[in-house]
Amino acid sequence: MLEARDLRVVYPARGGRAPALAVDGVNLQVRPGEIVALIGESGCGKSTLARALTGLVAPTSGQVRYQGEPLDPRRMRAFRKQVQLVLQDPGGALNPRQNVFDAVAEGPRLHGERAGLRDRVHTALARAGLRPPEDYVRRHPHELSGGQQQRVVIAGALALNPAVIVADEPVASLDASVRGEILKLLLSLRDQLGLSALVVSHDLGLAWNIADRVAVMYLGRIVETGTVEDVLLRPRHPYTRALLSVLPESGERIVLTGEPPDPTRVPGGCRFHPRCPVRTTGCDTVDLPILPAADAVACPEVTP
Amino acid sequence: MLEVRDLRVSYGAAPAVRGVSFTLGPGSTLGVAGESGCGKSTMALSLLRLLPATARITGEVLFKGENLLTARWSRLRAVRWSAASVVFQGAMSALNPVRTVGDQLSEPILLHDRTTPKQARQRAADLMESVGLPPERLRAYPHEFSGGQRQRIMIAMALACRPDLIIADEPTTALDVMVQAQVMDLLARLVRESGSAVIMISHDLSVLARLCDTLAIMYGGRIVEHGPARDLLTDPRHPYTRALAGAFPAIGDPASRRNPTGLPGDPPRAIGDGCAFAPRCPDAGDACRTGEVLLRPSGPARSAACVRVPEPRDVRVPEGEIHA
Amino acid sequence: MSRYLGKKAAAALVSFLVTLVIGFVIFSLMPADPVRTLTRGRPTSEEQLAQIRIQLGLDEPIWYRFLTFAGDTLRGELGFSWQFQQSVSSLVAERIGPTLLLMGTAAVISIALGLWLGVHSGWRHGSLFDKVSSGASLTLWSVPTFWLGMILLVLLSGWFPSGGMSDPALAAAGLDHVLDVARHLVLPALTMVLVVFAQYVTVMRASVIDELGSPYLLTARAKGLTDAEVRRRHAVPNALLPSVTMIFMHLGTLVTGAITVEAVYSWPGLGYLTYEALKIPDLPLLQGTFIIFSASVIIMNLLADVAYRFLDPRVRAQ
Amino acid sequence: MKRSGLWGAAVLAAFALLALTAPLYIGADQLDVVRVDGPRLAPPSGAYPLGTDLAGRSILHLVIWGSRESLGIGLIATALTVLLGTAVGLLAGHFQGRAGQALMHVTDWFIALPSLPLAISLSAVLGQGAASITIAIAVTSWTATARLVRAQTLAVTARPFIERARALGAGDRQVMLRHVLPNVMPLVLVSSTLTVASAILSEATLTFLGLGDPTSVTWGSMLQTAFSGGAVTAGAWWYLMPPGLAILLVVLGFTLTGRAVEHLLNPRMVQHA
Amino acid sequence: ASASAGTVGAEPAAAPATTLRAAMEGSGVDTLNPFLAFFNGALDVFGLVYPALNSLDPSGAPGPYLATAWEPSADKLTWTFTIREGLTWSDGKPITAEDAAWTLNLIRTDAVAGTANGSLVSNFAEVSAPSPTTLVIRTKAPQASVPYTSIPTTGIPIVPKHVWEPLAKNLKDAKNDVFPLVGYGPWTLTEYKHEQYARFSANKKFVLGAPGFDHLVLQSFKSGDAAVAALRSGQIDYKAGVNPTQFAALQADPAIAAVQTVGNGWMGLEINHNARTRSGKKIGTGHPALGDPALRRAIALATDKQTLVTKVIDGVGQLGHGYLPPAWPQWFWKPAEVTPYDPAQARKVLDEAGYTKGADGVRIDPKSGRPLAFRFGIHSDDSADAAISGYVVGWMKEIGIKLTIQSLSMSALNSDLAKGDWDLLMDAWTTGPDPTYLLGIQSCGTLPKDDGTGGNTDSFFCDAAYDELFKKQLTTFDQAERAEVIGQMQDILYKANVNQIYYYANGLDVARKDTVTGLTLGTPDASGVYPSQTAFWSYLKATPPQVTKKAEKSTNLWLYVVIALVIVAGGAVIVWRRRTTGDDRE
Ligand SMILES: Nc1ncnc2c1ncn2[C@@H]1O[C@H](COP(=O)(O)OP(=O)(O)OP(=O)(O)O)[C@@H](O)[C@H]1O
Ligand SMILES: Nc1ncnc2c1ncn2[C@@H]1O[C@H](COP(=O)(O)OP(=O)(O)OP(=O)(O)O)[C@@H](O)[C@H]1O
Ligand SMILES: [Mg+2]
Ligand SMILES: [Mg+2]
Repeated sequence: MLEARDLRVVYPARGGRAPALAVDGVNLQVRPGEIVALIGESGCGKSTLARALTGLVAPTSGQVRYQGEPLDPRRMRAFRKQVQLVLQDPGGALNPRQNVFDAVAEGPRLHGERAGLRDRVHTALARAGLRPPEDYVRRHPHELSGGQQQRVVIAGALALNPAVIVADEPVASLDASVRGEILKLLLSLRDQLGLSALVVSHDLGLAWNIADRVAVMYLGRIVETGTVEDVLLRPRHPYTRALLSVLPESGERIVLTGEPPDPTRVPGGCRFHPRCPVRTTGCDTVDLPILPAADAVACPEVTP
Repeated sequence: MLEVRDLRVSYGAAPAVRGVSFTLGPGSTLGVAGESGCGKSTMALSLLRLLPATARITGEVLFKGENLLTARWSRLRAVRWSAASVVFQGAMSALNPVRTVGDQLSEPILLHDRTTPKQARQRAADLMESVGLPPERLRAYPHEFSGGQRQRIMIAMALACRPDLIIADEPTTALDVMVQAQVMDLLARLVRESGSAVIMISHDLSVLARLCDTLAIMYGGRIVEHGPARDLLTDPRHPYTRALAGAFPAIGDPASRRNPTGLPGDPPRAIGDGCAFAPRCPDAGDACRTGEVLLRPSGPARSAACVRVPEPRDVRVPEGEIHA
Repeated sequence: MSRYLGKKAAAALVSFLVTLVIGFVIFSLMPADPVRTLTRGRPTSEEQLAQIRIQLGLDEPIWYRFLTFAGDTLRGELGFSWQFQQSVSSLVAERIGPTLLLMGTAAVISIALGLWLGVHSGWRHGSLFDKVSSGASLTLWSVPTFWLGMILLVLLSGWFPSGGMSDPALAAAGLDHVLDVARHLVLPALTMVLVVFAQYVTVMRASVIDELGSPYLLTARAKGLTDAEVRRRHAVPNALLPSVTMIFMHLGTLVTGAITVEAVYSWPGLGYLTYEALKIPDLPLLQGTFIIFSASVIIMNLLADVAYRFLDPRVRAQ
Repeated sequence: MKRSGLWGAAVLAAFALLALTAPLYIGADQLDVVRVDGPRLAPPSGAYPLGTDLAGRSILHLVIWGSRESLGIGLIATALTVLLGTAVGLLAGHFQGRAGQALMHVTDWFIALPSLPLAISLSAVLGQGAASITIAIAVTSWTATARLVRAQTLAVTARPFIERARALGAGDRQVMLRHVLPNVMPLVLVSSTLTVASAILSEATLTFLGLGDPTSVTWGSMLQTAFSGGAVTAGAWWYLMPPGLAILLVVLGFTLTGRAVEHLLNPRMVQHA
Repeated sequence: ASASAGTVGAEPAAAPATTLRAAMEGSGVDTLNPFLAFFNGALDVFGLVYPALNSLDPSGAPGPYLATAWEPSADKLTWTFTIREGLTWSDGKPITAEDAAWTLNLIRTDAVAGTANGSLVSNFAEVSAPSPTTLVIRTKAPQASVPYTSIPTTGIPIVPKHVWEPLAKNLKDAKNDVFPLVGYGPWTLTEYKHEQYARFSANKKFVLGAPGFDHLVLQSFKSGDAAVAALRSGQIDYKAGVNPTQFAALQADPAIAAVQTVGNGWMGLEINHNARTRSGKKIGTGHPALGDPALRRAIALATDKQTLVTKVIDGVGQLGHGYLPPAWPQWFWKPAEVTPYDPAQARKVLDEAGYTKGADGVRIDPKSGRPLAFRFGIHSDDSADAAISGYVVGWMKEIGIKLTIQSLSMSALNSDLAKGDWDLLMDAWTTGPDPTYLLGIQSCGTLPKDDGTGGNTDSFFCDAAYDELFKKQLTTFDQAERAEVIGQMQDILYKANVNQIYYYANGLDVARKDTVTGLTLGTPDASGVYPSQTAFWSYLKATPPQVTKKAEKSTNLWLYVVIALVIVAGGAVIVWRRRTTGDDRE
C-alpha cells in the first residue's frame, strides 16, 4: 500500500555541521490492513522517515509509492486524503485557538468537502472514542486531557476517511495509564475500518502490544524487519538483541557502550560496528547492501 | 534515618501532596512511581524545603531526628547536599550552562567540606573518574557533554559530599533506552558502594524495579500502594498499580500480545471527596466515592489504599504508616 | 569564531552601505535652498549667492553628488557643512568626545543601576522592592526625555550649571577642569540616566524571572548555597546572557537619545550638532550625523553579537 | 500586575473620553488666539484651573484638545506600523527560503538605522506636520513588529499543529491565515500598545525638535512653545507640567495595559508571578 | 564676573583678573574665517578682535577708528581715509593702510573672499594705499555709504595682510584657529572652543579706550532658558536678546537689570503679488488676486498690529510702519497717514472691489473665479511666526479670506520663495546702520532671471519710481537729504502694502547688577543708543562694580558634599544588606 523504495533524506549542512543523513536508504512496506511498528533509538531517523512517507519532507533520492504509484507532487492533495499523520505531542498538534469541531473539520474543509460536515465530524469523534461527540465539539484543546487531545487528533485524521495512518510516537507523551487506551483505539480502527498503520516508537513493548510486523532502524537504515514474533522473540541482529536485553524482564543484559549515533558522522562499513558487541574484522570496511522490503536482517554475522 | 509524617503540600489552594508518611532506614532504597502530576517531585523536594515560596508544607520530616520543616534556614543549608543530595530530572537544565562542570562539582565540596580549592579539584576529578569520565573534562561546559554524560556528572555531583540520602527525581526519563540502562547500572553500583539511602522517583515501574527494594505508588497526592518491589510488580493489589504494571508489557507474554491494557478516563485534575482513583476504578463502589480510603496492610510488609484489598490478618499498621 | 566574526562584520558592512544609500536618497529628496538661509539677511549680491552655491556643490547633477558622497564617506569624509563652512568630519571629530563622555557616563551609571535594580526586582518579583523599582522605572520610561530635562532645569539649575560643558572662566586643564566638567555633566547625565535605566531594569528583571524557574537554580539551592550566593553565582551570569544583547542594542539607541538632552542642555556633542543641523536644515551635516549615528548603532549591534558569542559558552565553541 | 493594568486602562479610557468629547465643551473660540481674552501666561486660578499660555488660552483646554492629535498620531502611526510589520514579519517567517531571508535582511537594515535620527531626517524631508511625523514614526518602528512577528511566526510554524495542517493538505495561504496569524495576533496587539506608547513619545520628541506643525495643538508642540517661549525662565510650571504629565500618563497607561494583557496571554509569566 | 584666581594668561598676579562673561549671540559662530562667516555670533567676535576703518558713534553715524578722517572727492567717486599712525597688530607688526587696502581688494577681486561681504565692495573700482596712513577708495558710481563699509560687526573687518596673504590662495579652507588670533581691537581672542565658548583678553592699549575687564568670555547656549538660568545663577553676567517672557520674569528679579533697547529689525508679512522675472515673465503659483492693491490694503486694514505687539511680544516693541527699523533714527520714517486697524473698512474695500462672499464665507476673486484662499508660509523654527500666524488667520477669516498655514523650514521656505510658489509669507529682517542693502532688496534688479537664478527678492516688488529714488539716495552724500529720499522710498513701500511691517521688537538685554556695571544698555526711546552689542561699545565700557563680592569659595564644595553623600549612602546600603542577608529565607 504505502511503500518506501531506496528512500534517502539528507538534511543540508547547517552552521558548520556536516549534512545529516537522517534516512539513508530505506525499503519499507505497509500492506493493506497491516500495522507496522518502526523501532529505533532517538535520532535514528524514524520521524524523518514518517514525514517522508506522508509527503511532508521531500526525499533526497528514492521513492515513496502509494498503491504502487510513485508519489506525484501535483497529486499531493489526493494523497494527503489517503495517508494521515498523527503526531507525538497531541497538545502541540492542535491549534490552541481552534475548538474541537474546527480541528476535526479542518481536513474536510481543506479538501472542499463541506457537505454533511457535522455528521462527519461527529462520526469521527465517536470512532475515536469521544462519546458523545456533542460534549466535546465546543471545547478548546486546553480543556482536554492529553489522552482526549490525542483522540481528537486521531478523529481529525479519520474525518478524511484515510486508508493509512502514520503515527509518530502516538503515546510517548501520554501517561502510562492512558497509553493502553490509545493503542486499543488504533487496534480497533484497524479491525473495524481496515486501516493500515505505521507506528513509530522507541518502545518495543508497543510493538508487542499492537503491531503485526516490526522494522528496527539504526542510523538511517533498517537493520532488521520481520513479524513481531520473529523479531522480538528471536532477534537476530545484535542491535535488536541489545535493545531487548535491557528490558527489565530479560536475563543477561547487553548494555551497549558508546554514544548514540550521529547522522552527521556516519561511520563506514556497517553503521553499527563501533558499538557492536559481536563485530569482526571487515565490519568497519564492507558496506552493507540496503535491506529489501521483505523480512530480512542486515548482519552478515547471523545466519538466516 | 528519615521519617516523614503526614506530609502535606499545597500550592495556594491546590493540594499536591495530601498526607504522605513513610520511613527510610540507612542504606535502603525506596522507589516512588506514579503518573505525571501526582505529586512525586513535590513530595521529594519538600523534604529539603526546595519548593517555591508559594508552596505550603505541613507535617514532619525528621531527618536523623531533626525536623527539617521547622529548622532554621542556616541549619537546613548545612544539611543540604552534605547529608542529603538531589539528582534532578533532566540534567540538561539542572547544570548551570555557563559554568564549567568542574566549578559546579567542586562548589558543594568547598562549601560543606571546607577544603582548599585544590583538594576540591582533586575530589572532583576522582568523582569524574568514578562515573567513567576523563577528569580532564572538568574544564568543559555542560553543553559539551551528551545527555547521558551529563546525567552521570549529576550523579557524581550528588555523591560529592558523601551524603546519607540521595533523592533522585526521574534521573533517566529524558534518556534513550540504551543510555538509560547505562546510567541506571552506574547509579546502582555507586549507591551500593557508598551505602547511601536512596529515594528514586520515576513513572516507569520497570526502571524502579531494578534498583529499589521497596516501591511506593502514588496517585492524586497520596501513596496508594507500598511494599517490596518484586511483590508489587508481580502481584499488584491496588487497581492503579495493576494498570501501571500492565502498561509495560512483558515481551513474549501472550496475554498482552495484540492486547494493550490501560485505564479508561484521565488522571485527576481536582480531587474531590473519596478515593481519588474512584472515577477511573473498574470496580469502585459507593464507599469509594464518599469515604476516605486509607492505606491498609495488604500482605507481608505491604499495604494498599483500596477497600477491596483483603486485610490479611488483624495486625493493623497504624494509619498511613509504612516502613521501608 | 573568527569565521563567525567575519560573517557578522560583513553583514554589518552591508548594513552600513545600505545606510549610505538610504541616507543619500533621503537627503537628496529634500527640497532646499540653503543659500539664503545661510546668509541670514546679510547683504549679499547675486554674484555672492551664485558663488556660495558653487562652494556648496549645489550645482552638480545628482548622480555625481551621490558618487562623490559615497566615495567621500568611505574615505571618512562626510561632506562640507553648509552653515559651519567646515568639513562635517572635523565637526564630528570635535563633537564626538563630549557625546562619548555624556553617553559613557550615562550608560555606565544606568547600566549599573538598571542591572542592579533589575536583578533584585526580578529575584524578588512581586515584593515591595520590586513594585517600587519597576513602578519607578516604568514611570520614568514613560517620560519624554526633553521634558524631564526641562523640569530638572527648572528645579536644579541653581545648583548645577544649566548649559555647556565647562566653565570658560576656568583653565581648560587640571583637576579643577575635571571637576568643572563633572559639574556640567550632572544634569544632562542625570536626565539620560533617569530615562534610560528603566530599560535595563525591565530587560534584566524579565531575564532574571525567566531564569527563576530554571532547574540549575534548584540544584544550586539544594547544594546549600544561600539565596544571595545562588543569585550572584548562578542566576545573574545566566540572566546576563540574553540581556547583553539588549544592553548593547539599547546603547545604540542611547546615543541617539543624546539629541534632545544635548539640545536642552546645550551640551556640545553630536546630538546638539544634529539639532543645529536640523534648524537650517544643513543637509550635509544632517546626513553626516545620520551616518555617524547609524554606524554607531551598527557597531553596537555587532558588539552585541560578539559579546554574546563570547559570554555564552554554548555558542562560544562553535 | 492586574491592578496596575486596570489603572492603565482606566487612565486610557479617561483620556479617550476627554479627547472624543472635547468638541462638546471646548468651543473653537476658546482655542482661537484672536478670540480669547485671558491674561498672558497667568498662573492657575479659578477661571483658569491650569493657568494660561502665552496667548492667554486656558492650558486645561489646550491639554485636552492636544490629546486629540497626540493620541491620533500615536494610533495611526501604530496602525501603519502593525500593518507593515505584521505583513513583512509573517511573510519572512513563513517563507524560510531565500525570499524570507531577503525580507529579513531588509528588516535588519532598517533596524540598524537609528530611529530618532531617521525619523528626524524623514520628517525633515517630508516637510513639517502631523502627516510626515506619523509616517516617520511608522517607518522607524515597523521593524520591531516585523521582528516580533517573524520570531513568533517561526515559533508557531515549528509547532506540530502546523505540520498537522500541512499533512491535512493546507497550503501556504491557509497555514498563514488560519493558523499562524491567529496565534501571532494577540502578541502583536500587546506589542502594539507599547508601540502606541513609544509613538506618542516620538511624536512629542519630533515636535519638540521643531519638526511638527507649530500652529497645531499637540502635547509636543505645547512643550515646544513653552520651551522656546521662555516658560522655563518664567517658572511657568503650569505650562510645562500638564502636557508632560499628560504624555507620561498616557504612555504609562498604554504600557501598563499592554503588560497586563501580555500577562494574561502568556501563561508562562503567570506561573512565575 | 567671579573674580576667581586668574590662572590664565601671563599677567602679573597682583590684582585678581576680572572676567566679563556674556552669552554668545544665539546663532553662534559658524566659522572664524572672517571672509566666510555669516552668523551674528561670528560677526560679534570679529567686531571685538579685528579693526575696522570706522566705528559707530552714538547716533549711528560712522565714527573714527583706524581712520581718523574720511573725505569724498568733489566728483563723489573717490574717498580718502586718513589712517591712524602707531597702531600695531597683536603680534607687534604695525597696522597700515596697506592692510586695509589688501583686505578690501581681496574681497573685491576674489570670489571666495567675497563670500560674506562681497556686496559691500561691489561698487568699488579700486582700493589703494599710497602711503601707510592714506587709503584711497575709488567707486564706480557715487556711493554715500562708503564710510559704513568697514565698521565693527556689520561691516568688513580689516585683517593683517602679513598673516592672511599666505592663506589667500586657499581661503576656503582657512580655519583661522591659531590662538591668540593676530588682530587688533578692544579684545584679543585667546581661546576658542567651537559651540562652547570664546575667550578674550583685554587690549589695554586699545585706541578708543581700555576695556574695563581683563577678560571676556562669550559662552554659547543654544537654549535661551539655559542662558537665563546661567545668568540667574551667576555663571554669566550678561545676555543680549532674551524673549519677552524671559524678560518679564527677569524684570522681577532684583539682582538683574533688564533693559530694552530699541529694535534694529522688523517682523512682517510678505505678499507675493505677481511673481515674475526681470523680463516680466510670470512665474510661480502665487494667487493672482494678490496683485490687486485693494486686496492688499484690505489685508492691512484687517491686521491688528497693536494686538500683536501686546500679545506676541508682551508689549516690548513698537508698532510697525516703515521699512527701516527705529534703531537707526537717521533713517526712521513714519507714514503721514497710518493705515488703521479697521476690519469694517477692510470689508468695505473688498466689497467695492467685487470680492463677493461664497457659500462658505470665503470671498471669490471676480477675475479668476478662485476663492480668496491663500497659503500662509511660516518659519517652523520661529515661535513668533507660529504665534502671529494664529492671529492673522483669525483676522483674515473675519473679512472672508481663508489662510492655510504652511510651516516650513527656512531652507524649504527660501527655495519656494525664489520660485514664487507661495502666497503670503512671514518675514523678518534686521539691518545695520547702512540701509542700502535692505532697500535694494525691493528694487527690480533683484527679480530672478528667466532661468530662475539670480533672484534675491522678497515679494517680487518692482517699481520704477522706487528704483529711481534708490539710485538717488546712493549719490546723496548729505545725511539729512539722503534720509529724505529714503523716507520717500519707504512711503512707496508702505502704500504698496506688499510687505506689511507688523512690529519692531525691542532688543531685550539682561545683566547681573552685582558683577557688572557700565554695559551700554539702551533705552527704548531710540535716541542715541547702541542697540545691544552694536560694535564693541557695550563690552568695552563695562566695568566690574566697585565693591566686588568676596571671591567665591570653592565652587566645587557641594560636589564634594554630593560625592561624600553618595559614598555614605552606598556604604549604608551595603551594611544594611550584609545584615539582612544573614539568615535570608528563600
Ligand atoms: N529539519 C532538520 N534539519 C536538520 N537536521 C534534522 C532536521 N530534522 C531532524 N534532523 C536530524 O535528523 C536526524 C533524524 O531525526 P529524526 O527526527 O528523524 O529522528 P527520530 O528517530 O525521530 O528521533 P526521536 O526519537 O528523537 O524523535 C537527527 O539527528 C536530527 O538531528
Ligand atoms: N510551582 C507550582 N505551583 C503550583 N502548582 C504546582 C507547582 N509545581 C507543581 N504543581 C502542581 O502540583 C502537582 C504535583 O506536581 P509534581 O511536580 O509534584 O508532579 P510529579 O508527580 O513530579 O509529575 P511529573 O511526573 O510530571 O514530574 C501538579 O498538579 C502540578 O500541577
Ligand atoms: Mg521523532
Ligand atoms: Mg516530577
